[in-house]
Amino acid sequence: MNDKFEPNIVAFLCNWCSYAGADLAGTSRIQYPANLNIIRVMCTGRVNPLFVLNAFQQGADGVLVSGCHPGDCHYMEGNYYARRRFTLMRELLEYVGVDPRRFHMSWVSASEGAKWKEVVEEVVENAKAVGPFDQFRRNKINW
Amino acid sequence: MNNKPRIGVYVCHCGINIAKTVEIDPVTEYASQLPNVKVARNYSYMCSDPGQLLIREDIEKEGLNRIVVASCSPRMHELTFRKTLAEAGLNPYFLEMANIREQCSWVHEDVEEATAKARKLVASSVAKARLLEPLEEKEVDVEPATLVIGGGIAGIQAALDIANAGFKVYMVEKTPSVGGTMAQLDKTFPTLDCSACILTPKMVDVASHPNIELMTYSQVEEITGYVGNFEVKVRKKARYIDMEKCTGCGICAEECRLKNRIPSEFDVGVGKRSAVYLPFPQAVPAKYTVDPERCLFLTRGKCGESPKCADACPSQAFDFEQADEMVEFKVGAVIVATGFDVFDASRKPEYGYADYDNVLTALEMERLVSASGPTGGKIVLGKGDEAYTPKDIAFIKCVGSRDESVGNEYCSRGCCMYTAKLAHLVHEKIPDANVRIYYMDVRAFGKGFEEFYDRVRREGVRYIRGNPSEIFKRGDKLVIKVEDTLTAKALEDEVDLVVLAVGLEPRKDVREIIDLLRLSQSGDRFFLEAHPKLAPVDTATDGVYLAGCAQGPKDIPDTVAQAKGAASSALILLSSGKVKVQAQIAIVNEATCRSCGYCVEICPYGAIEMVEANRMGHIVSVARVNEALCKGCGACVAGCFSGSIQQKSFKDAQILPQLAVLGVK
Amino acid sequence: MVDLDKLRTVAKETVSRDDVKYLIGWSQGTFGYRVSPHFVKTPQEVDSLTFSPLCSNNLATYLTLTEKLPVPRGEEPDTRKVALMVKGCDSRAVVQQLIEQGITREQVYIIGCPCQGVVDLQKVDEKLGEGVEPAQASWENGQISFQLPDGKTEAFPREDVLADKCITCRYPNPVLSDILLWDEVEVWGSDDYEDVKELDSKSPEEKWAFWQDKFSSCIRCYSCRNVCPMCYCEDCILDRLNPTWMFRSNNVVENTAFQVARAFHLAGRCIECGECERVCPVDIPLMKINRKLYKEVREKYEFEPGLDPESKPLQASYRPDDEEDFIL
Amino acid sequence: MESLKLSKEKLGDFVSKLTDKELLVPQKEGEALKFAPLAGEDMPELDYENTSVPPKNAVFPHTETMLQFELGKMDMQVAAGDEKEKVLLGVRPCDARAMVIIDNLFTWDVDDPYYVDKREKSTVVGLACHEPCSNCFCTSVGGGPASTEGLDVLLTDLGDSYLVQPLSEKGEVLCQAGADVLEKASDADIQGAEKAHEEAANKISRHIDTAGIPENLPSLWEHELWEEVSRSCLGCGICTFLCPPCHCFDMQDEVEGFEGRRCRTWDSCMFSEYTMHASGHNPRHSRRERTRNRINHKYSYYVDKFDVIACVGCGRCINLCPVNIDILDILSKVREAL
Repeated sequence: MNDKFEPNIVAFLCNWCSYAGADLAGTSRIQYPANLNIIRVMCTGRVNPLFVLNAFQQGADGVLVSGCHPGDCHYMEGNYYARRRFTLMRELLEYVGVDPRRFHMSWVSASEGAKWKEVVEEVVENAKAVGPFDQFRRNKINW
Repeated sequence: MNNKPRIGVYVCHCGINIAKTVEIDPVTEYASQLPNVKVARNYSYMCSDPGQLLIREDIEKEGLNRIVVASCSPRMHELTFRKTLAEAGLNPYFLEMANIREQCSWVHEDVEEATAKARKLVASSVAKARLLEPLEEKEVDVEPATLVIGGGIAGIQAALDIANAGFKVYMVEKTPSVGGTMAQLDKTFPTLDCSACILTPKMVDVASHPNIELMTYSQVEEITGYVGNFEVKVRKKARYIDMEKCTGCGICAEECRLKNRIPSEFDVGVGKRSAVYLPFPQAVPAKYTVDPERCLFLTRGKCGESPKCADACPSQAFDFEQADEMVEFKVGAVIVATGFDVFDASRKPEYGYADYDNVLTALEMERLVSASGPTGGKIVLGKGDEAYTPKDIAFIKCVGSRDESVGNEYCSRGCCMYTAKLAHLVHEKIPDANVRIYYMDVRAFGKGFEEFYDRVRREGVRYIRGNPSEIFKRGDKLVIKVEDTLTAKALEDEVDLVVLAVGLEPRKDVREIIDLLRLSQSGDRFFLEAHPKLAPVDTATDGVYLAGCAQGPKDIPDTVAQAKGAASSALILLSSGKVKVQAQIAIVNEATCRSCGYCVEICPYGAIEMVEANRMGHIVSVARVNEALCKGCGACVAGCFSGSIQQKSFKDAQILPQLAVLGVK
Repeated sequence: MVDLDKLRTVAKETVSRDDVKYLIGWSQGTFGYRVSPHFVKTPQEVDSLTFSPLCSNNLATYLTLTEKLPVPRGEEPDTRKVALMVKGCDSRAVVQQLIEQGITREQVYIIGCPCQGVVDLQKVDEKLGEGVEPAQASWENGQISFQLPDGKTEAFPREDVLADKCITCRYPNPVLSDILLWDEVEVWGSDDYEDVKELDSKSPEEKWAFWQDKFSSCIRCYSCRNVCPMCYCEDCILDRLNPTWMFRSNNVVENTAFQVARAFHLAGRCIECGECERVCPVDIPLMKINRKLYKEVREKYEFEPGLDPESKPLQASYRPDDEEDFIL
Repeated sequence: MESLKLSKEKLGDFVSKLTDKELLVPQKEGEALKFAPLAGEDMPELDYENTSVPPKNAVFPHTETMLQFELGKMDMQVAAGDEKEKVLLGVRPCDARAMVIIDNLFTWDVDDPYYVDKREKSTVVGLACHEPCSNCFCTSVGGGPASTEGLDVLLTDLGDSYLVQPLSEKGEVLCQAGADVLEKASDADIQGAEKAHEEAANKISRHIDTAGIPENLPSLWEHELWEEVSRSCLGCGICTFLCPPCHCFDMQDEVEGFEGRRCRTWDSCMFSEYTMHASGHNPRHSRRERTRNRINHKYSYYVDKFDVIACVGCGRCINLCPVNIDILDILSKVREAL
C-alpha cells in the first residue's frame, strides 16, 4: 500500500491496566508511532462495541480496545464481558467486509510498557497495510 | 445559572518534558479557537502552586465553568487539579485532562507529529469538557458494628480485636460452639503448644466480652445494603433448651436413650455422643443442644413415656416447643471467617479410606492422639478385645492437594507440617513405632518449620519420596504400593495404619455465603480477595473482609495475622464513621429502560436491582443503581441495548464527541 | 396435522376466559396469498382464524409492540393475559422475551401450532403470480398445495416454495406452550450455515462490495427493527438524537452502520424467525447477517437463544475461558 | 404539440443525446428497483411494472443538506440552487402525478428553494402502464394508467416502438434534443396508444368510491375501526416512505467533530417519535392515532387544503405492507362506517 499513508487509530484503554501501561511506556521513554490516540475509560467493560462502528464512521482507519489480562480486571469481570462483545463485533465487521486488520484488542497490563509499544506498532502496521478506510467514513462529499 | 460551557484550556510545559517535543504555543493557540473555549494559556508547571493559581484566578475572573488541563497523565494529577477546581468553587468533575506527556511528548520524537497529536488530544478533551456534568461526592454514615461470620480462630481473633477497640461485634457461628477446627487439634506445629490451652481462653473471652454478641447455632439468612449500612438477618436455630436455664451439667446427655450412639462431629466420627450434646467439653457457650435430626422425641414425637433428658434436667431447661428465632441488626462491616472443609478422602478410592478401618484422615488421627479425644490420647485401633497398638505407621501427604484429578491444584500449606507434628506425636506415644511419610515435596517455609522438620527426621521418621498408587489389604496388614522416586524402586510397604494427610477445601456450603454477599471465588474456589498482594483481606464488595481459610488454606499464625488484618480494615471503616461513595457511577434513565435485566446480570457488584416503577399507570420493572455499591466500571453501560444506563463522566454522549474529534484527519 | 376446528375451538375457549385480554392469531388477508395478524377479542371473531403455510408473521412481536396506553386516573391497568398462537420459531421469540423479562410468563397464554414450514411469497409469486383474489394454501403429504381463486389447485414440493429459514429449521415445534393444538411434527431441518460460510470465505473487498450493494438500497423504514420480536426498546438508541449514534441521513455509510448495529444487538438473541428479511421492502438479505452471528454464538459459546427460559442472556454472561485467539 | 415515435432500438441513441443532463432511469440497487443515474454505456431498461421506490427521491431526496456550520461560529452556508438538470426516464403516470400533488405543499405559503430548484430542473418522461399491478387503483383517485399530469413527455409502448408525446415546454426541448432519432407518429400509432391506454384502464381490478370520504372522514375520529385496522401495524415507514405523495420530513443537525450540517430527511407519521414532544409527551401515543392520521391526511386534510387526494393509487403500500394493512380495506371500512 501507500508508504506515505499515516493511519488514524483510535484506542480505548482501561484506566487500571492498559492506560497505566501506556503511561509506563511514557515514563520509560519507549518510542512508538504517533498515529494512535487514546480515549480513557475506567474499564474495557465500558466500551460499547458500537463505538467501533462510530470510530470508523468518524474517520478512524483502525480501532484498538485494550484492557487488563483475563483475571486481572480491576472490576473482576469487565474484560470478560468486553472480550465476548468484541469477539462478536469483530466477526460481524469482518463479515460485512471490514478488514480484520482494522480492529484489534489487546491485554496490556500496567507493567507492560514494552508490550504496549509492540501493540501500537502492530496496530499501526496493520492499518497501514490495509490503507485508508474512506469507504466507511461519513463523507462530507455526501453533504 | 448560565450553563453554557466556558472552557479554560491550560497547556503545561512540564519544564522541557512536554515542551521539548510538543510546540506549546501553537497548541495553545489552536485550543483557543475551539468551540466554547474562552481562555487558553500555557505555563511551565501547571501542577505548581502558581500554575494552579492561574486556573483559580481565571475561573473567578473569566467565569470559566469547565477546565481542560493538557499535561501529564490523569493518573498522576487528576486529583490535584480536581482540588484546584474545588478550591475555586467549581465542581471538581468539571475537569478533563489531556495526557500530552506520558502518551505524547515522552513517546514521540518528531516535533511535528507530537504537536499534531497534542492538538488532537486537547481537542478531544475540549469536546468532552463541553458536555461534562457536575457530580456529587456523597458520604454515608457507617453503622459502628461488625458482623463476623464464623467462630473459628479467625473469627474469634477478628472479633476480639474489634471489640477491644470499642466497637460492637455480632458473631454468628453455625455450630453450637465457637472454636472451629483449631479446637479439634491436639498440639500445634512447630512449637507443640497445646491447641486447646491457647484457644479456650479466647473462646471464653468472646462469650464474655461486653462488646460481642455471640450467636452460636445460628445462621446468617440475609444481608442487604452496602458498605457502612448492611442489614443482617440471622436465624437462631432452636436448641430446645433454654440457654438461660441450662447450667451445662450434662445430666441430660447421660440420660439420653441414644447415648454413645451418634457419631460426634467434633471427634470426626471417632467418638460418639448423645442426641442432646455439648460438642466438646470446653465448648463455649457451655450449653447443651438437642440434635433435631436425631432426637427421638423431635423426629418421632415420642421418646419412651417421656423424654428422659427433660425429666432429668435439674433446672427444667428443656423446651421442645422452642422455635427458631429471627434476629435483625445493622452493621457497617462484615468479616467472613467461615473456614474450610477437610478433603473427603473417599474421593481417592485407591487409598481405601472408605474400605479399611485402619486408614484414617489426619484429623481423625488428631482426635486419636488428643488427650481430650475418645481414647484419651492412646493410639489404639480396633475395639474391645481386638484393640491393638499399630507399630508400622505410614503417612501419605498431598491427599486432595496438588492433585488435578480431584480439581485441587493448590497446595494446602499446612499438611507438611501437621504430618511432621503427628509423626512426632506418634513417636512420642509409641516409641517403637516405625513411622514413614510418603511425600511429593516437603514445604517447610514458615518460622521454625524447617527446624521442626529436621527434628522429626532425627527422631527416626523416614521420608520416602513417592506418591502411593494403591493401598490394599494383605492378611492383617495394609500394603502400600509406591515407587520411591529417588531410588526408582517399586515398593510394597506393609503397615498397620495409614494416615492420609488430607488437604483443605472450600466449604461445601460456600454457595450460601456467595449468595449472601455476592463474593467471587478464585480458581481454587476459595473466596477471591480484592487484590492478591495489596488487598489480601478485602473483597470486591466494599466493607466485606476475609479472614482465615475461607480465603485460602493457611496455618494458625497466618490465619490469626489475616484476622487481625481484617479487623484493622473493618476498624478503619468504623472509626472514620463515614464512607465516600464513588461519584462516577452508573445511573439509569428509568423512562427508557426496557427491563431486560442485562445490567443486573452483568454488574460484578450486585449494585443494580430491578424495581417496580409506574409508567403512565402501568407497573413496569426498571433497573435501579445502588449508589453505594456501584464502583463505576461501566460494564452495564456497554451492555445496555437501549443506552438507558449511563456512567457519569463516561456517558455515551460524552465519549462519542471525543471519537468524532479524533477521527478528523 | 393441522386441525382448524380444534384451533377455533381452543381459540373460542381461550378468549372466553376471564383472564385473557385477547388472542392473536392469523387470518386470511385482503388479496392473493396474504395473511394478516388477527386480534380476537370475542368468541364470534374466531371463525376467521386460520393456520397454513402462509402464516409467516411472528406474532410474538405484538407482545412487546403493543403500546401500554396511559391508564386514566382512578383506573387499573388491564393485566390480563394475551393469548398467542405460535409456530416453533415464534415460541423461541417468546422464550427469549421471557429470558429478558420483556414479558412475564403470567402475561401470556401460548397456543402452540407445530408447523411444517411457511412459504416465501416471492417464490410463490414466481410460480403463480400475485393474484388479487384471496387464495389459500395447505400442507399436503410433503407438498404445499395452493387453492387458486379460480378453484384449481396447484401443488409444489415443499422445498420449492418454503422460506429459506424453514428449509433449515430445527425447531418446527413450539419449545414452550400452554396448549399444543396438534401432534408435533417431525424435525426435518439441519443447518450447517453453508450460505454464511460461502460469504465468509470471500475476501474483505468482496464482502464489502456485496453488502454495500445491499445496504445502499436500504430506505431506513425500520420495518426490520419494528417487526423483530427482540427489538422491543421503546426508545431505540439508533433513533436517539442525544447522543447521536447514527445519523438519519440515508446513505450507504449510515445504512451500513445501522444494519451492523442492529445485527450486533441481536447477537445471541436472534431466534431466526426471518421476519426482518421477509418484511424488507428492498429485499436486503438480513438473515444472512443475523445467521452469521447465530453461527458464531453457537460455535464459540455453545449457546442458542430462545430455548430455555432459565438461561442467562449471552451478552450478559461470560466464561473465563472464552476463546480469545485474536487478542494481542 | 406533435406526437412522435421512437423505435425501441433507438432508445439508446435517444438517451445519448441527453448528455448535458443527468439521466435517472429505473435500476436495480441491491434487490430494489429505484431511479438512479445511468452509468456510462448502460442501456435504460424500461420493461418493468413499477419501481419499488418511487422517483420522488429526485425532487425530494431522502436526505438533503440545507446548511452547513461550525460549532461556536455564527456563519453558515446555505446549500441550495446548485442542482444539476436531470431527466427522469420511464416514470409511471401515478408517480408523476404525485409530484404535482407535492408541489402544492412546497410552493404553498413560501417556495421551498430546495424542492423548487430540483423540480424546475427535472424533466419527467413518463411511460404509460399497459400492465397495471394487481393492487393499482389509480383510476379511483383521479389518475389513470396514461395520466399526463406532472409529465413533460409521455411514452406509450407500441410493441417495437414508443409513441412519444411531448406535453410541456420542457418536453418539447427534450424531443428537439433527440430529434435525430425520433420520427413522426402516424394516426394509427396514436390510435394504437389510445387503445392501449383504455385496455390498461380496464385491467385495473381494484377500486374505491371516494365520494364523500374527504368531507366526512373526520367525523369518524373516535370510531373503533381505527383500532381495528392499526392493531397489526408495525409502525414502520414502508407505506409512507414508498408513497409517492408522502412528503413529511424531519430536520436534523448532524455534527461531526466541531462541524455540522442541518439536513432534512424523510420522516414518517407512522414512526412513534414523529409527534414526540421535547417533554416526552406524544399526542399521537399509539399506532391507532398514527394510522388515523395517515388516512385522514391523505383523504381529508390534504383535500381540504389543496383540493386533491394525497394518494395516487400506485398500490405500493398495499403490496409491501408486511402485515397486510390494505388502504383499500381501510377505506371500505370507512365507507361502511359513514
